[in-house]
Amino acid sequence: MLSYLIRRILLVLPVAFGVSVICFLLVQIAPGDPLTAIMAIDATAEEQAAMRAAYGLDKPLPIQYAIWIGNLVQGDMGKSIATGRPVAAEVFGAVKNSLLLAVSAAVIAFPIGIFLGFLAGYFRDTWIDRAVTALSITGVSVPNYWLGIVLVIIFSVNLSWLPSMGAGPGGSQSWAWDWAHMRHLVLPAVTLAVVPIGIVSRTVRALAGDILSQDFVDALYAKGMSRVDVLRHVARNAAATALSVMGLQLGYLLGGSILIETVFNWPGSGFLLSNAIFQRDLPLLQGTILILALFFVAMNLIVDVVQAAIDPRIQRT
Amino acid sequence: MTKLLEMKNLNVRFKGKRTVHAINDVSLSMEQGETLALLGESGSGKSVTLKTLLGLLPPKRSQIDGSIHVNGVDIMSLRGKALQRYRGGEVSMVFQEPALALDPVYTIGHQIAESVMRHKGVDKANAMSTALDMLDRVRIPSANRRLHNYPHELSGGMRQRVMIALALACRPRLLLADEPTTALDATVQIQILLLLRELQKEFGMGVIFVTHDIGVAVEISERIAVMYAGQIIEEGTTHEIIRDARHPYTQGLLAANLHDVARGDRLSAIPGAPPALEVRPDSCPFAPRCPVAMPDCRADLPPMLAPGDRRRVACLRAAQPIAAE
Amino acid sequence: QGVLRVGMTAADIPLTTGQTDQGGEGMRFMGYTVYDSLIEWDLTSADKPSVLIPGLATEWSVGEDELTWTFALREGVTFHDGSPLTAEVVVWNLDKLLDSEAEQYDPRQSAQGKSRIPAVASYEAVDDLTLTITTTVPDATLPYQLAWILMSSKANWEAMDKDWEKVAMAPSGTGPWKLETFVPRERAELVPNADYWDETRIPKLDKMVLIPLPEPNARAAALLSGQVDWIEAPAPDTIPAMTGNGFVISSNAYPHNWTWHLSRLEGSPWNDIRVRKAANMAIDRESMMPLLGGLMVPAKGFLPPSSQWFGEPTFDPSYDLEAAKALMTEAGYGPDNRLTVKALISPSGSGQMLPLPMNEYVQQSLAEVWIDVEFMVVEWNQMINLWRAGAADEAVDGANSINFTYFIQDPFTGLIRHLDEGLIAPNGTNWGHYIDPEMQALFEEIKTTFDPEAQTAVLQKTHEKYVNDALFLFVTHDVAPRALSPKVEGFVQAQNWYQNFSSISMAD
Amino acid sequence: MSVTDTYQPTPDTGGPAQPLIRVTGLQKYFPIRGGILGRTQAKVQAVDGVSFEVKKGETLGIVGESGCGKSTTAKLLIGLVEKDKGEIVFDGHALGERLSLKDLRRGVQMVFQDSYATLNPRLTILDSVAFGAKVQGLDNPEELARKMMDRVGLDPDRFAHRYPHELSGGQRQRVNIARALAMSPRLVVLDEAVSALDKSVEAQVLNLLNDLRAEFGLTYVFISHDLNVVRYISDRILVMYLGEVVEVAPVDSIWQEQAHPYTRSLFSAMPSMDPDNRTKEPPLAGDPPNPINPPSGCRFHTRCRFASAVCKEAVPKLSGLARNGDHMVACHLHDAQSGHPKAGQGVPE
Amino acid sequence: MALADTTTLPTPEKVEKSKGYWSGVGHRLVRDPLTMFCLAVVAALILSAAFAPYLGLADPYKGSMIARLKPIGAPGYPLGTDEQGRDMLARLIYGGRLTLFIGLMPVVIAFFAGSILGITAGYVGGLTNTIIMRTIDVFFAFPSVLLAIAISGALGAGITNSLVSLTIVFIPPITRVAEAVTSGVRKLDYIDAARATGANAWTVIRVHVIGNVLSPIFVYATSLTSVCMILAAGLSFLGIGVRPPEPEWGLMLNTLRSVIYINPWLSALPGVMIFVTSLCLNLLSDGLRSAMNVRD
Ligand code: HEM
Ligand SMILES: Nc1ncnc2c1ncn2[C@@H]1O[C@H](COP(=O)(O)OP(=O)(O)OP(=O)(O)O)[C@@H](O)[C@H]1O
Ligand SMILES: Nc1ncnc2c1ncn2[C@@H]1O[C@H](COP(=O)(O)OP(=O)(O)OP(=O)(O)O)[C@@H](O)[C@H]1O
Ligand SMILES: [Mg+2]
Ligand SMILES: [Mg+2]
Repeated sequence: MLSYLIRRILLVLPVAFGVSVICFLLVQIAPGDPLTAIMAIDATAEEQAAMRAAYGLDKPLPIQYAIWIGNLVQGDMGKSIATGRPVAAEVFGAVKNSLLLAVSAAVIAFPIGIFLGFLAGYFRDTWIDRAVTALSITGVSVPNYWLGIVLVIIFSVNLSWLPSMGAGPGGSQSWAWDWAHMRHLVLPAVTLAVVPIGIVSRTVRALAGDILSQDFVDALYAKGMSRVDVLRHVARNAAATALSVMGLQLGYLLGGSILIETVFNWPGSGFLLSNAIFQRDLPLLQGTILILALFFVAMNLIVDVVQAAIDPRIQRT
Repeated sequence: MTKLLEMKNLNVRFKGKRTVHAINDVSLSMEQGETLALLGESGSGKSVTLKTLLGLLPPKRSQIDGSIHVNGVDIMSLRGKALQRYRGGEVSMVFQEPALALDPVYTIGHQIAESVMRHKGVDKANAMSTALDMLDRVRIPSANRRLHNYPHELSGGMRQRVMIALALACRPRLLLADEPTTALDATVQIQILLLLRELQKEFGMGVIFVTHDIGVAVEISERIAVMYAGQIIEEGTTHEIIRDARHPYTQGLLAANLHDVARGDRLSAIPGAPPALEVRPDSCPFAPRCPVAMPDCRADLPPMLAPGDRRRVACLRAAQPIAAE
Repeated sequence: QGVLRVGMTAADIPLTTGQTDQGGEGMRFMGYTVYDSLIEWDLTSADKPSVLIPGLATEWSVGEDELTWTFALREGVTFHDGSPLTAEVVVWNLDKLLDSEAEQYDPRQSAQGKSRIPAVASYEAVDDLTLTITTTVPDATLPYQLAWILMSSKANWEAMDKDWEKVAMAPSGTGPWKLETFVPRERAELVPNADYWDETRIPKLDKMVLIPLPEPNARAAALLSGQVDWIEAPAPDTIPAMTGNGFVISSNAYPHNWTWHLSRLEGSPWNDIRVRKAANMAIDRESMMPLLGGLMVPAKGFLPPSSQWFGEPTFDPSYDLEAAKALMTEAGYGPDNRLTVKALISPSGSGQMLPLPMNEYVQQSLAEVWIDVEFMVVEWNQMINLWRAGAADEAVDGANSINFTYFIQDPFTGLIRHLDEGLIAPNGTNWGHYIDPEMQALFEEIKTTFDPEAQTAVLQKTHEKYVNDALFLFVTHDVAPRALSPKVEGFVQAQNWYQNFSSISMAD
Repeated sequence: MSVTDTYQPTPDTGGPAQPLIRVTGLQKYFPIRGGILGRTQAKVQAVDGVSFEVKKGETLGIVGESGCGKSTTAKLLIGLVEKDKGEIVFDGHALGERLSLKDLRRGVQMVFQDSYATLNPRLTILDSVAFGAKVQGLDNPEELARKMMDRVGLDPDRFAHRYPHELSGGQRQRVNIARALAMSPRLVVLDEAVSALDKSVEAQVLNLLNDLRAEFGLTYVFISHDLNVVRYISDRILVMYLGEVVEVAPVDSIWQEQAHPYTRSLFSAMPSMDPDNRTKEPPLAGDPPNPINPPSGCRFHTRCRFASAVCKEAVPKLSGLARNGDHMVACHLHDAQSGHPKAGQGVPE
Repeated sequence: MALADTTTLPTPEKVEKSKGYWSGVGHRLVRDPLTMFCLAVVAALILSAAFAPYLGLADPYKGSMIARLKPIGAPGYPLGTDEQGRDMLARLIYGGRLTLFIGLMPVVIAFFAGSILGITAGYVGGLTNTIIMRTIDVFFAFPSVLLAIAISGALGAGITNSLVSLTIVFIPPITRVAEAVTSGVRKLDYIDAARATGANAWTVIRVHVIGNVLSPIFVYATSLTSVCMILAAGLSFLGIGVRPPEPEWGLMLNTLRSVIYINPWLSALPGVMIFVTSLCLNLLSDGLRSAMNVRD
């Protein structure tokens, strides 16, 4: 298991390198001048040149990459052009908030998805199956950013039950696990949960259906096991795959919450990213994407390792 | 003494996109401690017969008629807990592909123990020691270590032994074995056959052994029932079938075994293929392939002749022995 | 008393160290709240255009040479950290912006402040409370320039290890508000400075919370669901929902305009004054009102009609289709000989109001007088680049006009920078390459007229020329709408980019 | 024009005395990749030093336990698996020298075990059968294919445009045979070609194979685990164990006497077909060892009742029996000089 | 018995003209009412978008301040007007053009590009496979939405940029599926049988691989269309997709957001269009998947 772990971790390195190259290139393909946003609106040419030099944007590309990666290794992701704050601090703060949202959405979505999927898989080709399938297809078809707006109108504006934006009455830094804060989480988390509910329930349905059609299920009944026992076996068989799907979904939730975070003004990485895009704050854009991608890579790694740990069929050497 | 198995006029039909008349009027009876080989080509309904015995057919898509009594108990009426006690306790089954019939994510020890716990009501530790004992009995080397292996860590022969250990762990009265050696090498197959034979003696149970290989049937069974197109077309002791097959199909099978056929001789093959069972056969289903068919064969179902005690043949020609070609 | 929660349009809390970013909104909420400048705008009245008043300087005058200005600083002013305001601190602050060698030089603040005071050549602390500033050339607009420059505490900077990043988290100014807490991109909390030198401007509120809410609908939802008490720039279409729920829309004229800046390069159709006038007269500005929920002032010139520098132009750009057509005919155009112009517009942008529908309206209006408009839509940031690049730049791709919204609060930003021949790209923002000796002379006169009243007269004359020559396509002025909860009391909306929040209190 | 006329085999070059195919020292180790950089961690010694020859018109049967390298040998013969070592000489021409892979495949064709998996589900039967002929540029491939289908007992009018899933197992296997023959090969390698068929159908196919052999003068390499079938169809039998040849002999000779202990076990594992005389004792215990790390010396020594010290150390050579030179075996018991306590005495009863 | 058994065999099935795979698929599709309905909806959307100029619709770009925000059903405006007084019906139909274009085109391009890459990697194997698949892995390190937004965000708004970024996003998953399917097919005996004829790699790929891998790849690709459409609309919604004043559903959703307080139904229309279309695409893909599944 240890050697598997080490091998898996080493395999991540080239991917991480590739990720860094893509993130670096991302800034290079961007047209326009990244400094526009912060330059005084009528700054002179010299002022602009000075500014460019100050941000190191006047050096040749490979050198910029070398400098960038060198700093990166030391945990320095540069400074935000728009705010001048270190990108690393900004991104980590935001990722923390996104994680809070993503995990909350997962906590809503996964149990529901698993339950519905199991139900549909077990009662294959019955009305229950069809109902669940309809629900999950709806889940993956609905543009969730639009759903978010609708929910805000209903629950915040019209009913005044839940807040429409922000991460708590005092902002994200004073986050606490009380209702005053968690109220803020409800709408975005529910909105974000809709797609993974659909995906997880579809996956689990397919998995459960697959497993139930395997021979060993017959064999289990043949040795006198009850339905409950059989379901236990099915669950255990589905666990590894289901977990990996959910792990990936968590990654997608984290990386894909940008639209939802924008709708709900949730101070997460997606929100940061959209700010970075509109302010053309390229170091910040780069840093956010890099961290999210690396996080996703790490997530995949964890998923793989966990999967290997719980699924005896996977070779662990 | 009650019969171990008394199956009367069993009919199984599958509904769905295609209707399949898988079993047509099958009657079968077995005494305690007997070994019966169910011989037949692919699709002749062997597996379906076994599954019916355990109530494993999908209830929605299958329609079952007839009666089955095991030790005098009407098993068609079993439900819930009683059915669970019956399955694995009274009757258990060895599947063709042990790789598929074992749950890949549980250790084999666990899978055997699970069954023991359910039927014997013992705790896990006891069940595990029973499992260990069973693995020993099926001659698995260093059983102690193997107990904690997962199915994929074992070879095919080993897995089939595990399957057998699992099936026998609760001392069933009747063991159903569905082509348990087809997927195995000849050398391993013979090991398993001998093992089964031994265990059968030791446990004194009845065995229904499904196979399409006459040689295997001869090795294992006292009696043989030959199936064709969902019907039993001939039944008798192994002797009778080998030495005095009456049905042209059985004779064809024997010839096709190539035992003692000289090289280069033209084989007397049975031409054609078995019928698709979309409609219930209303004449002899073998008639289209039968080298000695008569017009009557195509008119009606052949009568079941009983040339001897517990010997039967479903063939018009069986009354008069046909000279082999 | 009470807490006022404000939904800003900015995406981030403006720079807190002194010289703010995020444009007018930055100055409004993080500039004149936490800081003061030597000379400030009078924000107490809603009825008349704001004028300059003493801030940290009580008096100022220019010497015989018309270059050296002397400022007397206000006595007894202390920063929030307790350190006193002295001439030396002011010099330190100017160095922070202008002297890249200085220890306290902050490129971020400099980027925001340096270009605001182009006239300043040197400065000197004469004594604790006296300061001189020398200009490169005589420039009577220096007071307006200095109104941009905010004073941060040197002592605080030193206490923060001379690190502006640390200062940003705990800044110190002399203003009526103190920054209490600050979460980047999320919120800033301001509390009253009880020791503020101007007792009338000591805030009544317990706290003012600033929340960046760049998305107009998120802002509307936040207000309607009671998460904020005040939002800047409500989207026009959300206003009925707000007023319907008892919210108050506050607005007032202020120095902001929405125009098409015209190219005057050779070959530009806009070089013909008849075309310019006709275009101006082709737009029915009143009918645009519903689009903006009534929140606009139809333009009659470059400056808002209420401006003290509006003057009395002879040309009235009001809607008169017949006259416009006549002018076009005279210029040689007609239904069969239409004029095609190319216009740069952006889909959105701060202060751009509703650029797309408004531009389309303009397009339709001009079509009536046989001017076909072809749009070139670019991102707001790109548009800023093209604006700096000037009409002759390749990237502009031959566009004959650029739709821009201007901050026009002082003589330089309001008039000079748009048409000064010395400010053609790359030196400045005379986008259209406009050159006119007469206009140039007027600009010169503004800079050399040190008597405020006389200067006002020159400014009026200048604006009259703007209008009479129809130098821009004048369309509308924004009215800085903001939606307020009915609980907000005591707010007086000045005719200015900046506002006074000290008078506000929250009803229970 | 008859079918035989459309058969366009490559001309015979070496005359009847020259073996149609001869392989020497054939070796294939499959690398198992793994580890951090996906480097080869171990090798499956699937085929190790196999040599044999097949005479023109002869049928060589190959038997052995599962995993002993039968299929790999077959694929090596037709170049589907690239050999590590060894030489393949087809009618006097060595592969890679005067014989290109494409030419080899013209002369050698193969029929696989799984009749379904070997047919492209998206191609009609006719297209499948005609494909090879088209590739090899034979004249009129479709016509040829139709004739060949007809020859194997599939009415081209009825089957030409069907898809594989619409056929029964026996029919599909006929298609596979037709496809192989459509290339007019001289050697056909049949890898478990009848194993998946029902007994009754198996006999039909075996008859067909016999007929075709006679008609087209074919040479077969016939792989099967069913000794009865191998005996029926082969002239000589080759027994493999763990990638090596342990015995090669004419069919009658080996039926009489199994010279290698492994061959003997294999033969005694056959069901007896006699209810009065059923097998009493398993001829061989346990499973074959792992081919990744095969036993030293004689690979069978771990399961051999007669193994002695020398079997562990020395690799026995394949050589003819004293009384019958055609009957070759690789066992120390038969080698008088081997140093085995019972060397030269043959396998005891 | 002579040769009786080796000549023509009686066939159990009735002798009927055998149908090709695709006609079988078509047959199953036609008998699936839900899928046919979805197909009809999608076809109607595509056709109306394609032939929008001939439908006698109002000019989707021409607005009128007086006629802005007319409710649904207002005389002359069956679906009302938008915030600039443009006819909603016309804009929704014309909007289908762009939305479907940038929603489907990337998948189409990615289908070809990904299939080529994946089939090459899967068939050739070895180093080629390693190079292609490891590169693809790097792209997989980015959650799809993130990657699309990152590239679009960096490139800036615009139709071409959206197309580019979405295509880049969808090439990796299609490549991966294509590779997996191809290397699965590569191991099958019929490929060996084909190689054994002496055919070269290209012939084998053309005749035996493509036909068998394309339909699973195609089915997979169709399952991505709805994702792509939602994502494309999402980009426009964020403001980094299509630029105004082009009619595009995501963008319309965005610009009509503030209207939700005045005329909620109107502002919901583009969202409904996106939802219905993506629902139909999803159901269509599901239907196609089960119709292509020969096993049933
Ligand atoms: C709502 C959106 C999505 C749904 C409902 C969905 C659903 C699924 C399902 C059901 C499968 C299993 C496919 C099968 O039946 O074989 C699958 C596989 C896959 N999906 Fe998605 N998917 C979605 C979005 C995406 C996106 C956006 C990507 C890539 C950017 C992606 C990449 C993949 C890949 C690579 C596989 C194959 C996994 C493997 O080879 O094991 N999916 N998806
Ligand atoms: N669940 C099912 N649904 C529909 N048809 C079925 C089902 N199970 C079996 N059949 C059909 O019933 C017939 C008998 O099948 P069965 O599995 O009993 O054959 P078998 O004799 O066991 O063959 P084999 O030797 O191939 O295992 C076949 O035609 C088969 O297709
Ligand atoms: N492509 C491959 N990669 C790795 N190992 C392989 C490969 N092909 C075969 N092997 C291994 O080589 C050995 C010989 O395999 P081969 O298929 O030749 O055996 P066989 O005698 O045909 O067995 P069977 O009777 O089961 O068909 C086995 O251990 C097998 O696992
Ligand atoms: Mg069966
Ligand atoms: Mg093989």
